[in-house]
Amino acid sequence: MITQLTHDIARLSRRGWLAAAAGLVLGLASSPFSPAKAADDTIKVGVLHSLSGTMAISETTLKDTILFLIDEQNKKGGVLGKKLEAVVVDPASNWPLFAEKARELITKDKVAVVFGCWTSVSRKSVLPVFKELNNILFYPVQYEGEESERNVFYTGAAPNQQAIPAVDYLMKDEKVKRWVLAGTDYVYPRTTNKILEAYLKSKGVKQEDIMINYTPFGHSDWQTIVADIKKFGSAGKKTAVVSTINGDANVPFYKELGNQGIKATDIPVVAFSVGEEELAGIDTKPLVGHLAAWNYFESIKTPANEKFIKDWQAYTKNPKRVTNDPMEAYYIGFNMWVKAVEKVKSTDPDKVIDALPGIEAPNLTGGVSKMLPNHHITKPVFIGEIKGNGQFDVVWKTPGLVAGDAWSKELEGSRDLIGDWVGKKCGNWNTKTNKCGGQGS
Amino acid sequence: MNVMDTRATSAMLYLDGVHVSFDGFHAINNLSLALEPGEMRAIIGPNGAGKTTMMDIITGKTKPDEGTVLFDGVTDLTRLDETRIAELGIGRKFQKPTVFESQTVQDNLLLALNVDHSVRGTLFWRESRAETERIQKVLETIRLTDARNRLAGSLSHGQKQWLEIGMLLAQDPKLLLVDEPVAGMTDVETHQTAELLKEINKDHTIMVVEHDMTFVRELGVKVTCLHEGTVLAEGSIDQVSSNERVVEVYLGR
Amino acid sequence: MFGYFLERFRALVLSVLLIACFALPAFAGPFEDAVAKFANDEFSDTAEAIEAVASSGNPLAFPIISALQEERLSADPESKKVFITQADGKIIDAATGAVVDKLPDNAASVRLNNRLRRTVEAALGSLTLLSPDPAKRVAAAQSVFKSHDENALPVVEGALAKETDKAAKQAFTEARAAIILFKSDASDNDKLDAVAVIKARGDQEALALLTSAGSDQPPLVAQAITGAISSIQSNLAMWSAVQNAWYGLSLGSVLLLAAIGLAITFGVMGVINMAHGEMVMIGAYTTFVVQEVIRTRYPGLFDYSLLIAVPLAFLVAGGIGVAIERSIIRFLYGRPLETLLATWGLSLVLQQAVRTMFGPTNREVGNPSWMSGAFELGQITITYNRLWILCFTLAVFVILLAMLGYTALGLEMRAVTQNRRMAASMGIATSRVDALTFGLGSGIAGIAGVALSQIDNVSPNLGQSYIIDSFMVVVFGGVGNLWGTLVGAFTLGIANKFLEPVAGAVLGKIAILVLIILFIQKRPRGLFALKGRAVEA
Amino acid sequence: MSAHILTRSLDRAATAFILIVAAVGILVPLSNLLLPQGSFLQVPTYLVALWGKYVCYAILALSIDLIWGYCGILSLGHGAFFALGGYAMGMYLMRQIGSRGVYGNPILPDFMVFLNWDKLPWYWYGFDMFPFAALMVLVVPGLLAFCFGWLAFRSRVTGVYLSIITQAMTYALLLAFFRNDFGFGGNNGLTDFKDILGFNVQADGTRAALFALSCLALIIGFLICRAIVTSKLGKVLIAVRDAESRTRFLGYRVESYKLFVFTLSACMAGVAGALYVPQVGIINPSEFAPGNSIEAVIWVAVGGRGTLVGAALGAVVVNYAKTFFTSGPLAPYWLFMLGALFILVTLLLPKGIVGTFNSWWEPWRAQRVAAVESAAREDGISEPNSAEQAQ
Repeated sequence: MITQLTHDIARLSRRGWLAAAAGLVLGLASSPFSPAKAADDTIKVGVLHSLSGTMAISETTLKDTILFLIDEQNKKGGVLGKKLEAVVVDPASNWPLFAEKARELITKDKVAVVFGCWTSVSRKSVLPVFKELNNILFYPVQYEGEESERNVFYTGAAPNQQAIPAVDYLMKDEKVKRWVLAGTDYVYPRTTNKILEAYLKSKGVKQEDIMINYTPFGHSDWQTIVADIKKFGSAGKKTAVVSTINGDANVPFYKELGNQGIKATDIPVVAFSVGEEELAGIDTKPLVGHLAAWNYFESIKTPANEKFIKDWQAYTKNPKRVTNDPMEAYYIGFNMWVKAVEKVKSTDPDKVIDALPGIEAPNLTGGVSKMLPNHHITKPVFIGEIKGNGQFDVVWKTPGLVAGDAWSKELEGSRDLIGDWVGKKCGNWNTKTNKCGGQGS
Repeated sequence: MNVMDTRATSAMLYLDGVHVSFDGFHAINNLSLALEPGEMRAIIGPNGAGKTTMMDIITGKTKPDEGTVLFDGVTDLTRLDETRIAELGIGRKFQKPTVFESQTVQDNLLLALNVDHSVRGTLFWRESRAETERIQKVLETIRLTDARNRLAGSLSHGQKQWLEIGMLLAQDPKLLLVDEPVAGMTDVETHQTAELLKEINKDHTIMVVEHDMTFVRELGVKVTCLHEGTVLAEGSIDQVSSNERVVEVYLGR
Repeated sequence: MFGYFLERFRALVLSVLLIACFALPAFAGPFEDAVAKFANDEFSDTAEAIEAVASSGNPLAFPIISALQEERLSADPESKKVFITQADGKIIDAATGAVVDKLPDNAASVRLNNRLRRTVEAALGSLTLLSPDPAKRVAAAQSVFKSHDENALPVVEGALAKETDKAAKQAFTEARAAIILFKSDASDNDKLDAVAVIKARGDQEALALLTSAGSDQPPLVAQAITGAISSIQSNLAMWSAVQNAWYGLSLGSVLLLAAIGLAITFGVMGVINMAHGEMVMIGAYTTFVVQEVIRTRYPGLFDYSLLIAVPLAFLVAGGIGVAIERSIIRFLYGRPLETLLATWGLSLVLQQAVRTMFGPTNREVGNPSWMSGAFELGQITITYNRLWILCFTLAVFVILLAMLGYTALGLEMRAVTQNRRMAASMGIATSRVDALTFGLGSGIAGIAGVALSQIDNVSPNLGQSYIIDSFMVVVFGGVGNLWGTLVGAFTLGIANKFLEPVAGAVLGKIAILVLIILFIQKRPRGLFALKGRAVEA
Repeated sequence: MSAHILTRSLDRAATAFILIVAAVGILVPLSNLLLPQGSFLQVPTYLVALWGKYVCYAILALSIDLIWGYCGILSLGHGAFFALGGYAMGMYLMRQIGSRGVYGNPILPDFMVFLNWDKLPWYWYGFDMFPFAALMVLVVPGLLAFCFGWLAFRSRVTGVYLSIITQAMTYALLLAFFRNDFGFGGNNGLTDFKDILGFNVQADGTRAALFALSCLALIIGFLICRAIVTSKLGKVLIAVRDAESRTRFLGYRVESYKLFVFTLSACMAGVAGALYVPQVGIINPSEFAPGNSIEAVIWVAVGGRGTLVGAALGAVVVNYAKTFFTSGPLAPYWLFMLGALFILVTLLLPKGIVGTFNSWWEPWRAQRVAAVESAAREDGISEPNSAEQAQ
């Protein structure tokens, strides 16, 4: 069979070669990027989220969120008298494709701002593009920190806005003495656990009371690890699990926890990547009492939140559609961008970037968040316990808003660094040497 | 490779006490056989008698469980792989004609030529007059001169059989193993094949496996009848075909 | 602060309880005030309310606290009234016990956090030490074993003296030992006896208790404790090997289940079906749909949802399999590598189709009650869902073997795979057999999806995570041999689980892959390879 | 090198292909750099980067076609060699960042600093020197392919089995590179590059040069493949593909042949990866994903396997389609289209674009050139006749 399919190269017709080569050239030449005429009466907003592939599970909702926010804004008359127009692309969970699509959005579609990315690697992949082409990226997901870039605004939580308060809560209110740091083996859990390990040690926790465990993406067989946690937890000290396990692996993890009978009253699990959306796929009854730390929960009762949920469910025509923390991060970020644009009366990225620090926008939990010079924002931190209906019950919150640290104070390499795009115009200002450019030498 | 100190036998091919079994089925059972240099031997036997398996053993495709297979009196073939055995000078024609169907007749012969077979050799190979002449000669012998530029896959069944014999000639081995060369041939072609084999036999030792008794008779050589993996009878065609057991298990009454 | 509060509260509960055994004095005002505190929606008030209610001796105390635990206690923040929704749906006023028609509109269930949940458990534990139900007494004794609260000692000893149930007696003995071990004024001899009792229990709880009791004990006792700890530890180490073996079997059964359909389509038919994982996914989504229908229409049938889903998943996935065979695969027989590419394309289409239909997020598939929870076997925990999956897998395997061996279709399948032309000339409709064989393989993948929905995500990506593992199992076991698949799956499962504690999950998996690659070099056709000339044909 | 190999491999069609690629490789960068921005004929920089990516994919496709189209080895793990080449280049680029990283550490890459690595792991030594890194681009994939092939081909793992273990290989590497302990940046991989050989990787000039270099690499790769497939070695490869054991019985050491092309192909894939990384700006473990390797095989199938030029064409066409369909309203349906493409090509276009084109074209041409044929007969070995090819 194969023999018929292939031919000796030399037997190829010469014209065939020419035609094929011509085809190659045509393929290159007739690109989709015949420079689009940017309509003058709209402001284009890029939406860079995977709609297919493995990350679609998380990112699709954020695409809908931005479309929803744009829709709401247009109902109010748009921005600067112009309607907003969303340009949606699908980077298909493929990291290099993120860079390619970002380039396309900025160069071809001439968008004024891009809302996008979920994973750290996708953000890292588009970073050089945003720097080179000087545009704005709003990034809505909690991440590992250690970054402050001029073109990026981080509206998700930095580690000090999620991990550290959660650990504080467990130490103070639950008297936890022994810690399991369980995570998926990638940068966010690695960094978060590094920070937490340093933080716990500074609080006098001994090395033997910390167990660190990493699993591959999409790990589905948790028997051994859950048994290990159980064993670790039976040393006579109150034990808790701090989970940075990535989305997909959580369902089998919690199912195994429930089945092996680890109750929240014995060994509570506090998670940083499990929100309303993830819980929608699990029967939460055996998980009641396990915790999550976020800057927003759907169950928080404020007028703004109730309106947001109602409008969102009406927009998606799905009365059961849940909301979650990254959505709120977009809500804040989007409104900040709108305010900044209206302040400088321009969508020019340079002007908007300079205008953004200091801009305040209400969050959905009753406070007002502020964009900081390091391009992170102030947020409240909530600890929620899982309820039987797949929602969270807030059991603790920080007294005020917590300012996001771009650089962790717990890590040796970044202790002296700060990001300051207002005064110092530098993302990695060293406060010891008073120089821009990291630790220097 | 494994070369013994002295020639253990004068035979070109010497099988002694060979056993092989697949999952408990004894395909070859205490088989012993000797082929003298320059001899042509016809092997007959019913289906499943172990004819093809025997060829597999000689060419290194199957390793026997026990027994000795000596080539040229000195080389133990059971230790070598197909390539090494082919290099020693044993050529094989398969039961089902196996030629390189997507290449031309000429290229098939070119590939079979007994020249440098290393990767380097073939990469930097260039056509030489001597090779062209060899190919020309083989093409004439197998009567495919006019079809030299046709794809082997487009040949008729009989032509493919011949091409494969031609490839054996180009390979110029000391010993030719020919498995059912006339299957699917017309009477005329069968006759021509017999003539061809006799011609080849002038400088080569040949072992022919064949069902066609007319063809075997026409070859007029010593015949060995295999049954259940062992030699049932050996001798001239008349002796064998009159053997009681052979008649019973193979030829039928 | 909290710990102090808990101690004080426990003392109160127990002392009151002791009094309550003799007489039930009726307090009126303070009890109602206490109950009203539940309506304040403050954790500290709730805690005080629990304390007050539990110590009140009021007959409503037990119903209130157990309702609180089961989230049946609701409160109206304005009128400060608190209500219990009873198991039979009747609603009573918690303060008075009077029946009410319905809950006020703004009544919300009283919230708990983990701290309160523990308080509630402790309160209920103390309240149920004398329960008439032996199972409840065991549970109560075990909660005392964990809390080893000195104040409970008189009740435990009293209960122990009267106890007739064997399990409960054992539990009380252990609870008593735990208390004595922590009691500062207990004699050395008592403590040594206690250590012996706890050592005999020999599980992780015992180890935890002994470890935390290790400090400031008399030297003799400390020595005994150290001995007991090391004895329990070595015992547990032995059990952990058994545990690993069980985990391995369990993982092996999952691998087998995922791979067995592939063993048919790939092993028997030679079709490399990269969309096999998607058949598993379709089975899982079938389970989801079945459960949705049951949840909305026939909630009583929920425990049977999987039994209903199994045949349906087989039919749905099998039907799709037949459709795929008829529309794509039959044109590609004899071109295995192209089948691979086409079915890979198909898998992308199926994934995206499911994503479009059901949305990209995980769907909830619940565990029926008989698949929830775990039981202890010696010192290992066996979860019911894993156990059932193992049994289910073996059942599927046996049925499949029987089917191939003894039914007409099985005979025809084997005939067609061994010699298609001969089978055709014997009057077997080979194309029908092909379609049915592929349908069978796909249908079994669908069944696997039902089982996997119990332990894994039900998302469009479900199939992807199993496809490579499935191929490894089939190739490792030897193509065309169901027994090979069985042995392959369990070997890989067990090897993986013994490697995981040593090397970690990631390295363990890499090691397994490398071992398979090396193994294939040694035996290019797998563990149970067919030999002989037929293989080459 | 013998000149005859080159002359033999360059028939007019191959020459035409090379000329076209060369023209693209020269004109596109020139247009990008010399013409005024926004002019009709100016190729914008983002297109240069995008097309550069396509050209790298074309080299990868070429390397797959060499082993699959001509030798019948279907590797579902070729993305691994591509990624390894990419990592070797990425490590060089990473070292070039020097103290310009966010932490300003002159030796350690950023990801090592924030994970508290105190010194550079030994396997990072030498990557600050371009010649060493360039050598590693060839050596690392080549060595892996050699070891893997040496084991697999010697024990005669063929067909589907080989495909599946190549998949296992790339999957194992995927998991390994995901591990942060491995020292290659884990899931984030290597990114945020600054300089290559002292030139800013984001400068238009560098991009243009990289594009031209990729085209040059495509031409060289194409020439090497052509030289192989038109030599007697090429005939042996096809013989191995069509009847492996027959080839053995003719006295060819099949495993050496397979090992040779497999290793060569891996080196080519490595070069493609190395050129890809500075143009795309990131290399991370997802390049090892088995799906990527399968997709690359599809490019070859779409273009027409065993045609070389088809493989390059297929890579460009499929990736162009991907670029086109992942934007705009069609975005959610992209996977439907990719999947359907896989199915339709295998069902309806089993010879791919170029192969199908030829099978329509050849019979017609055959008649036309029949007269010329007889004259060409005598040198038939190097110029086989295709008159009988009508199928």
